[in-house]
Amino acid sequence: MHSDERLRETLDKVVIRFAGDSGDGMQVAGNRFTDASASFGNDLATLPSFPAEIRAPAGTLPGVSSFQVQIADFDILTPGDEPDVLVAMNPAALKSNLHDLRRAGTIIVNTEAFEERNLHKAGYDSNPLTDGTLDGYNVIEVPMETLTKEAVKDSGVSGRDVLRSKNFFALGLLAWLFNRPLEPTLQWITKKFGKRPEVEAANSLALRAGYNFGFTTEAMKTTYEVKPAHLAPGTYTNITGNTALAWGLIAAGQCAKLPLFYGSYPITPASDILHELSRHKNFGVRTFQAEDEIAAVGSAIGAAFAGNLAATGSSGPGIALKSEGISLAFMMELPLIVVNVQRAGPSTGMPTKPEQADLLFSMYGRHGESPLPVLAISSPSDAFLATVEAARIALKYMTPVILLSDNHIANGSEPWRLPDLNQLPDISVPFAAANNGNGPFLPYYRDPDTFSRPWAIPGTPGLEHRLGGLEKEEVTGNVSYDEDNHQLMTDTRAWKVQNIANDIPPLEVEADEDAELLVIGWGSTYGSVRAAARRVRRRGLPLAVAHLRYLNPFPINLEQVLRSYRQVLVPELNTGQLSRLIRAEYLVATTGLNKVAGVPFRVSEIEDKIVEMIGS
Amino acid sequence: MHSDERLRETLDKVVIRFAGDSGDGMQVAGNRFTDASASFGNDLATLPSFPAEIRAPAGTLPGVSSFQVQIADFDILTPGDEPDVLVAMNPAALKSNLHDLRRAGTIIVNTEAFEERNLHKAGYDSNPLTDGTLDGYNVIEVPMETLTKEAVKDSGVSGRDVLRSKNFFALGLLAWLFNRPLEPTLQWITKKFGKRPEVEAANSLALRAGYNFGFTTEAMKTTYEVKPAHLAPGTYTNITGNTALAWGLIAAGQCAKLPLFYGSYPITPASDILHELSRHKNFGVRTFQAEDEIAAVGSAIGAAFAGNLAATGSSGPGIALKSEGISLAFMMELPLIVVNVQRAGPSTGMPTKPEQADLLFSMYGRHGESPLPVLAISSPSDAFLATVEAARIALKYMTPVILLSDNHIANGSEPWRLPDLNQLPDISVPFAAANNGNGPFLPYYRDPDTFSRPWAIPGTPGLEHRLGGLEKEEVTGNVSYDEDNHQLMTDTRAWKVQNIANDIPPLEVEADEDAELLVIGWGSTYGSVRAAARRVRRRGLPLAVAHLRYLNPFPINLEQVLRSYRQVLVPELNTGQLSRLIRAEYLVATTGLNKVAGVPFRVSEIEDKIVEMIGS
Amino acid sequence: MTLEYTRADFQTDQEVRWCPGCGDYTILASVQAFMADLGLEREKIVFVSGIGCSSRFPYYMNTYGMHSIHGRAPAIATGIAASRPDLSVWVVTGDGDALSIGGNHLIHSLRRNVNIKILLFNNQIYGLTKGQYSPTSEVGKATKSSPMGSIDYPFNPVSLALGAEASFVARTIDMDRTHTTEMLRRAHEHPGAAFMEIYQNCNVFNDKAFIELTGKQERDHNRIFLEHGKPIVFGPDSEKAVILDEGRARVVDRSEVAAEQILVHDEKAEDPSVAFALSRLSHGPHGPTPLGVLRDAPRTTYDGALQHQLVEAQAKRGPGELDRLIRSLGTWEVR
Amino acid sequence: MTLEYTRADFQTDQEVRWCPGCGDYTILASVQAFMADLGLEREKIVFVSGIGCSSRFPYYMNTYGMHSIHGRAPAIATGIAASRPDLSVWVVTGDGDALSIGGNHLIHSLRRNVNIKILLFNNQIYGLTKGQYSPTSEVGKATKSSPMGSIDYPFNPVSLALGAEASFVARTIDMDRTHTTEMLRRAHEHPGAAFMEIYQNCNVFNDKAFIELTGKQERDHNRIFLEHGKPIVFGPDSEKAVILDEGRARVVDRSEVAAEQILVHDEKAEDPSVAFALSRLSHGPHGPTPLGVLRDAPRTTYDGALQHQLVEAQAKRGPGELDRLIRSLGTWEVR
Ligand SMILES: Cc1ncc(C[n+]2csc(CCOP(=O)(O)OP(=O)(O)O)c2C)c(N)n1
Ligand SMILES: Cc1ncc(C[n+]2csc(CCOP(=O)(O)OP(=O)(O)O)c2C)c(N)n1
Ligand code: SF4
Ligand code: SF4
Ligand SMILES: [Mg+2]
Ligand SMILES: [Mg+2]
Repeated sequence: MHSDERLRETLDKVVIRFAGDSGDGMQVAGNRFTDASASFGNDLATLPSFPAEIRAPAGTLPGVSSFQVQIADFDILTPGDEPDVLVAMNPAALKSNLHDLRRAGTIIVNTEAFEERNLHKAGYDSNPLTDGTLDGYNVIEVPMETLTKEAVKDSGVSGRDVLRSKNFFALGLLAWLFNRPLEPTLQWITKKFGKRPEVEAANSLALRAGYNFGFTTEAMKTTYEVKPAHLAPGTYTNITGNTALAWGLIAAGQCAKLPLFYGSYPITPASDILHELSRHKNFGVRTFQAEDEIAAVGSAIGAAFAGNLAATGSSGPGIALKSEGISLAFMMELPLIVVNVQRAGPSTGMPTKPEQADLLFSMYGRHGESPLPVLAISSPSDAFLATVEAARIALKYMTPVILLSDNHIANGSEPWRLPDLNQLPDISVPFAAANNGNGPFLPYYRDPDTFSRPWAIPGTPGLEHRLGGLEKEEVTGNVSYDEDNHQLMTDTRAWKVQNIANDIPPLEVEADEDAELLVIGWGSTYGSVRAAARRVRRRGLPLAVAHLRYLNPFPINLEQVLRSYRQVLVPELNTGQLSRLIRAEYLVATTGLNKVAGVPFRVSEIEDKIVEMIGS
Repeated sequence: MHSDERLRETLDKVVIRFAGDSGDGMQVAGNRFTDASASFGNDLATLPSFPAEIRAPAGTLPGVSSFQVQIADFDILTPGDEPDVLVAMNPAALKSNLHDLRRAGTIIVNTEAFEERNLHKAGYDSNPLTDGTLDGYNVIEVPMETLTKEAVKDSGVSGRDVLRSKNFFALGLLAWLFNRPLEPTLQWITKKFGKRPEVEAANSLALRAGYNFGFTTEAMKTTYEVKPAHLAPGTYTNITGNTALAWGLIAAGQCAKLPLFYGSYPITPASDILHELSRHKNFGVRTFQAEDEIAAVGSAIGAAFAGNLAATGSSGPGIALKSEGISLAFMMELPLIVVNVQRAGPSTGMPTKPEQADLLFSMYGRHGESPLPVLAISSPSDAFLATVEAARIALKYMTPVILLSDNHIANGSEPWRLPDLNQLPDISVPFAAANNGNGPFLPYYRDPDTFSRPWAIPGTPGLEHRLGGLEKEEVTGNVSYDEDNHQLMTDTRAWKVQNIANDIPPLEVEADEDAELLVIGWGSTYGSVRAAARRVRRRGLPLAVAHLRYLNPFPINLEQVLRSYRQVLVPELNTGQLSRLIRAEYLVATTGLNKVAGVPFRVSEIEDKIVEMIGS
Repeated sequence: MTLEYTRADFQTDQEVRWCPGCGDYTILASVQAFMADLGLEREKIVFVSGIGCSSRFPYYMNTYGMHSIHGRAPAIATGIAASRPDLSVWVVTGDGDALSIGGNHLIHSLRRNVNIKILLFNNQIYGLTKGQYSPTSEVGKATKSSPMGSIDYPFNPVSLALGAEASFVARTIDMDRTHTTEMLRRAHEHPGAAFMEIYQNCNVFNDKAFIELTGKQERDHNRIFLEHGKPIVFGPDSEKAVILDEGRARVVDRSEVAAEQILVHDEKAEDPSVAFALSRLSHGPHGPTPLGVLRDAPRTTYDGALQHQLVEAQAKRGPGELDRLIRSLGTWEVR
Repeated sequence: MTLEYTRADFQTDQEVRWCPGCGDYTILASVQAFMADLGLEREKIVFVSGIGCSSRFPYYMNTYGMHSIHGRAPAIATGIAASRPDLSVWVVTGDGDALSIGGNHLIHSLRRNVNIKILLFNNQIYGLTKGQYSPTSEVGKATKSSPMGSIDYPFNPVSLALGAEASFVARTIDMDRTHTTEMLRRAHEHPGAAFMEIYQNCNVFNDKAFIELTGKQERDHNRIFLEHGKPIVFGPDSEKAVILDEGRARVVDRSEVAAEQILVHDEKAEDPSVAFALSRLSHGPHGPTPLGVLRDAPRTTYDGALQHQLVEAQAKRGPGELDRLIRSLGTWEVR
């Protein structure tokens, strides 16, 4: 298929948002569009947005589900601030998304959903299609339901089910508008619905009908094209953060030559890690759906003691419950990966929204002096290697490690250039095999370099020993209430973690020659910070940008980096937690750009702040 | 009775430590000595030290129990660094306490316990009484068992029980040595054992026999006298921190005109608060021994919702478990007092030892942005008013408040000048009684001054409303996922707590005119810091001293105070937690004096550090 | 005081947000109607829930309420009931909320016999988190977190409650509003902790889990309605009966046994053994399943005993006086 | 492989630190001797405990061990047993540790039937924290935290375990080393979760709590030793018997009933109803109390089922290949 003689405009990037009722299949439409664009060679980034935890009644505002994707012919960093195109399947979808649309953007509406009842449910007093609300936008009205019904009438699907294909109609229309190939989607439909031929037929027919509708109607004067991006050569897949993290755990198990154990209790937005891992039992992966988060971390501690690569994952409320267990693992110096997929808090908060407000909680969320390594993932695809790195540290230093993700990373997706698996590090550590003492085995006899204690697992003759949560005597690990010993052990545990700074890469700074401002971030703000930096540079303003993977310990060059700039800007989706850490550690003044609204930064917010600061 | 013509020396202060097996009644002896000294008019401070959580076999080092008391003719601040006198009831007691004794100090030993078996259990290869170990000390050998047996032979007590009175023998001897009256102790014995006349007789006889032994033997050349102290006039009682805290809760209930509810699960060293409160049901106090700490905080949240003054208390591991519940109370903005009697951590740590390592945990031990007021108690008697103040803040600002104590405060005792109860503040807040809206009641319609929301309790007609852990819409309290609302509520909750700074006294500084060094502490280091300051001043060195009751928010003048000195010293029983808060908040450089050994500072440690810093 | 209410008086202005067709709607309607009928002052009623689809319940009840945190509702309700004997305190919870993360609080509130009414909406799935198996899901259930089938043996909530010393245990089913209402009334009337399992259909993630009890074909064959003092018979033509066979409950054809052999239901029995035996008739539920009040054997309540101690303490020692308290350890004067 | 061990091989160099006279000493001796006798390789054995006097146990067992945190031992042991089917995993816990804070993990590990052996040292008190009432303390007990007497109705641990779907439930008493040893053996032999309540005397805070079962005068009158397949009789002259009376267990004079009326103990019964009825004979314990194996009805174990799924997954899909995994969502090439 090829386009007709209407205008074909080339864009470097476009942001499209599909929005509809939770039942309208918007996530599917978005994902299909994404995959088609990916295989076409665009760079892209996605941001799904689910209705809040509970199912809302059809047609209401809380029931709206949306999926945003940015595609580009260059390497992009975020799913975009403002959609250029909004697909609105009903009034509620229009209402809750219109304010994000860029000025004069395009709106494709399913007109037939704009009837009295739906308008009322969405809280519209009058019809926005006719009352002037959409003046200034490029509105494309499509009677999607009639057209879909018509299209699928021979498919074998009947009754209300007919309308289920309307997301494919919309997708077909978008495919035409953006000159995307239909084949990948058609193949996917066959693969997915092959066992139900009537559904397969209906969806394929609707897809083609949408495409043809674009082709034949006069509604659209122009079609658009986003050329393939010049991405680094390689094999790509489109991946979400949760999946990448789960795969990272599996990879880490292989790199460590250890069976993987994952103890978890379902919680939004971490559950998908459990789901994904439970599918891969052929890797020897054991998943344990515990009765609660306390049991989840407990089981992982048991598994670590027993010689597994042990991990546990949750989100804020669940991590709070794990605190006492993590403290035990810290005291027993067992390797354990604790994944926190942050969501907006406090308390139950807004479970489906992202936030970065658990950094200080990761640092200090345990009683007593219990410093832990803390790492943060910066984008969906980054989760894979970040997880392997967390495992490396946990094993090498015999310590729990906190690995921070968030809702934005967990559910967002981006193309991931598959790594060369042969290049993955060997992170295995030998179990203790021989007695290191003259009498009983000495479980706290430390390695002189890492200060790690030996990992002796049950089944090893002669190394029988007991661990526990009471303070340990150095070397022997016996219970000790000795003053000097407690001081020594406290210092040793702190030093062991601090020393990891010598085993991680220095912070990389992307700095312009005469930069006076450093922008430093962590976690999921990576994309928006980089994108903002790009825009600022395009304005000809110099700056330096850095992103922290390691929050504890900090890279050894961090202080020097911080002191090299007149101003330090720290954008965070919290009230300034990294700022506090930096200030306390180095007495360096920072400026915070803080947002706690349950949504990522817009690139422009960061851009504006940078420009303002440089100007000042 | 009066002393003979032997030397009678007057001392300004003396530190005595009773040490023996857990079965030897050393806590009783120490407490009786303390009470006798108190009613004699000395100032004093005590430090009991229990064997670690588990009972150890008799005669072993872990089985040693001790009680230290400092008495003085001036107002003292700590139980003293180094005992002047050590009573050692057995070899283990000698061994584990000797290193603390001041050079040339006095040792009163129960010689008969120094036989082979006991020496072995204590790990002595030879007898320290004869092998020169005690050279340089003033050793008074007393065959206490024979003498006690002899003394009580007509009491009616027989068999092994006879020896149970030997702590009273030792006490009698000490009474003679320090010219303490016997009467208070005799009265106490009658009161306590009146129902078992033979025990009463045995203990009284042993006490007198000890006194007479001193009087008649040649062992001691000198007796000592510590004159009454010039304390502020008033009525005094000797009180531990846990008791004062429990009474403070009862008082707060009365000041608030609310029934008190205390939900807790036993844990060392917080259990005694539960024990004490459970004895006062006639005050309408409800104690609930929950199945775990999660239920404990849960029950207290329920009680707060229902209109009680609600409190929950625990120590580190239990506070960790309460984290999720506290976060809920924070979100629902309910008044709740959370008592954390800190002990040495992490994990189970050293449950009977003090530490101050939960400050950052108090600040940041919850997921999401959830700032809470944090107050710290500075000495046993201070617990009473500090608790009332915590309740005032919780009620006025509708917020959970963290109240920090520690093992040292909880079990230590000191004379407490009883407050004028009429001067206690009225901390009552009216429940909401009338609907504040046109439609349903508006549970998040805030007071314009405090930003508190109204407290409408079940039973009030027309104010039916629902609270919960999901983000709330401002004013209505309905569930909201709105971006701007989340930002607003996050800011409002933070601001509400920050604003308490305007409702607390500014930090008081005890400053010499040309002081360049500020020593600033918090919590149980109060006494040792003040005592050190006194010594430094006696050396003619100028300094400034301040102590923080409010750790969050900080007093409004704190920054200005900090900036007024060239150097800031922060002594803490942790690795520098207050330092970090100060540095992060004000970018003021601090020097930490940090100790994590499960024991309080010695006054000399702080003194030395101050002198070193002033000299530098 | 009994008030005149209609169901609408117990509705709130919040839009009810469950999936269309969810059993929770039916239960909500039953509870609202029951409350209107009961006529207890609205302000004296408190609904406390945890987290889960079912736990949204309080938002839709125009009473006092709290949508708390996952699993902790019984603990929170205990604080309310123990300090406010004048209130009627209800817990709404799910099979995950009550039996998974909240298992400990559930069993402890039952043994303490705190005056709270626990409504467990058992849909044998985690609804809110989109369909993982729960502690009541059957072995072999394929879900997102158990693609090869669950290997967890499920609880029988009634057995568990009886093992935890519950003084009142009942079971009903969402669709049967009349029976649900009757059970609510019985729970309300019972002094102390009442545990009520409500089979609730989650049509999205676990549809038809209770089809054997709700299906037109099956239901009459499988619903065993227990009635105090009556022989336990059931079936479309009451042709089935339950007997005790060496201490175990067994379903038989009524024609096979003598009338005296049929077990006469005794919900008041102090010894919970027979109630327990009845609970073992079905696990899941599959086949004939007892519904109704399995046990209603009042004993001292926690809040009652606590109140009693407060009164006794005051009677013995007089109301607390702070001044005496702070002097109680002995004092001395400094002048 | 069976090894030659003596009790000393299972002792550690750590001084045993319980109060003189504590029942824990006796149990420790029984367990050490049993382990030596069993001859399982020491390194294949793991003892996991929580916090409490009883929970010091692992320090004194020369095996692998963990003295973990309060109440969580069953969860930790689950992680060990589920990932290492080659190990023999034992949990030592107290009535506070297992039934108060740890109640949830206990009931879940039982229903899942994880291959762990749970030894609950029930002294009806919190020993380590110096004597507060526990979830097994009797109503009215005066302790530090209940000066006017406890108002908490206690659990019957055996009933609770049965209500939680335990596949093996036994009860013994510290003083009776022979019986304890036999029960340990039975627990060991049972595939899956074994729950064993051991009445343990805390001579410091709750002395003589079990005097009815240990006192010279009383014990023979009150110990009902259950034996599979045998009629349940007891008493100094076996003059007492247990019968089922309308589904409830009841103690009768043997002379009063016909021999066939006496209940024949069936620990293998799939239906736990009769075991439950037996557990109701005594609460506390007071009067005649069943000791021995109340239930031993094996069913699929959690770890067995998990292992099975791993093997099956590998058989069906081959061992996992990372390279295939990361390509499994579809890929495209950029050149
Ligand atoms: C501490 C914590 N852990 C996990 C969750 C996630 N979560 C919310 S509800 C739920 C289970 C809900 O199942 P159920 O109680 O059966 O209620 P239903 O939705 O089926 O009515 C889970 C796991 C949470 N909110 N908090
Ligand atoms: C989280 C936590 N809460 C409370 C405690 C204090 N604590 C330690 S052991 C114990 C109860 C012990 O009772 P039990 O389990 O019966 O053991 P016993 O000492 O009687 O053998 C308590 C409350 C703790 N260590 N950790
Ligand atoms: S997911 Fe299931 S339980 Fe939850 S609202 Fe939907 S149908 Fe009801
Ligand atoms: S307190 Fe009781 S249970 Fe603990 S060691 Fe002493 S006697 Fe044993
Ligand atoms: Mg459910
Ligand atoms: Mg106990």
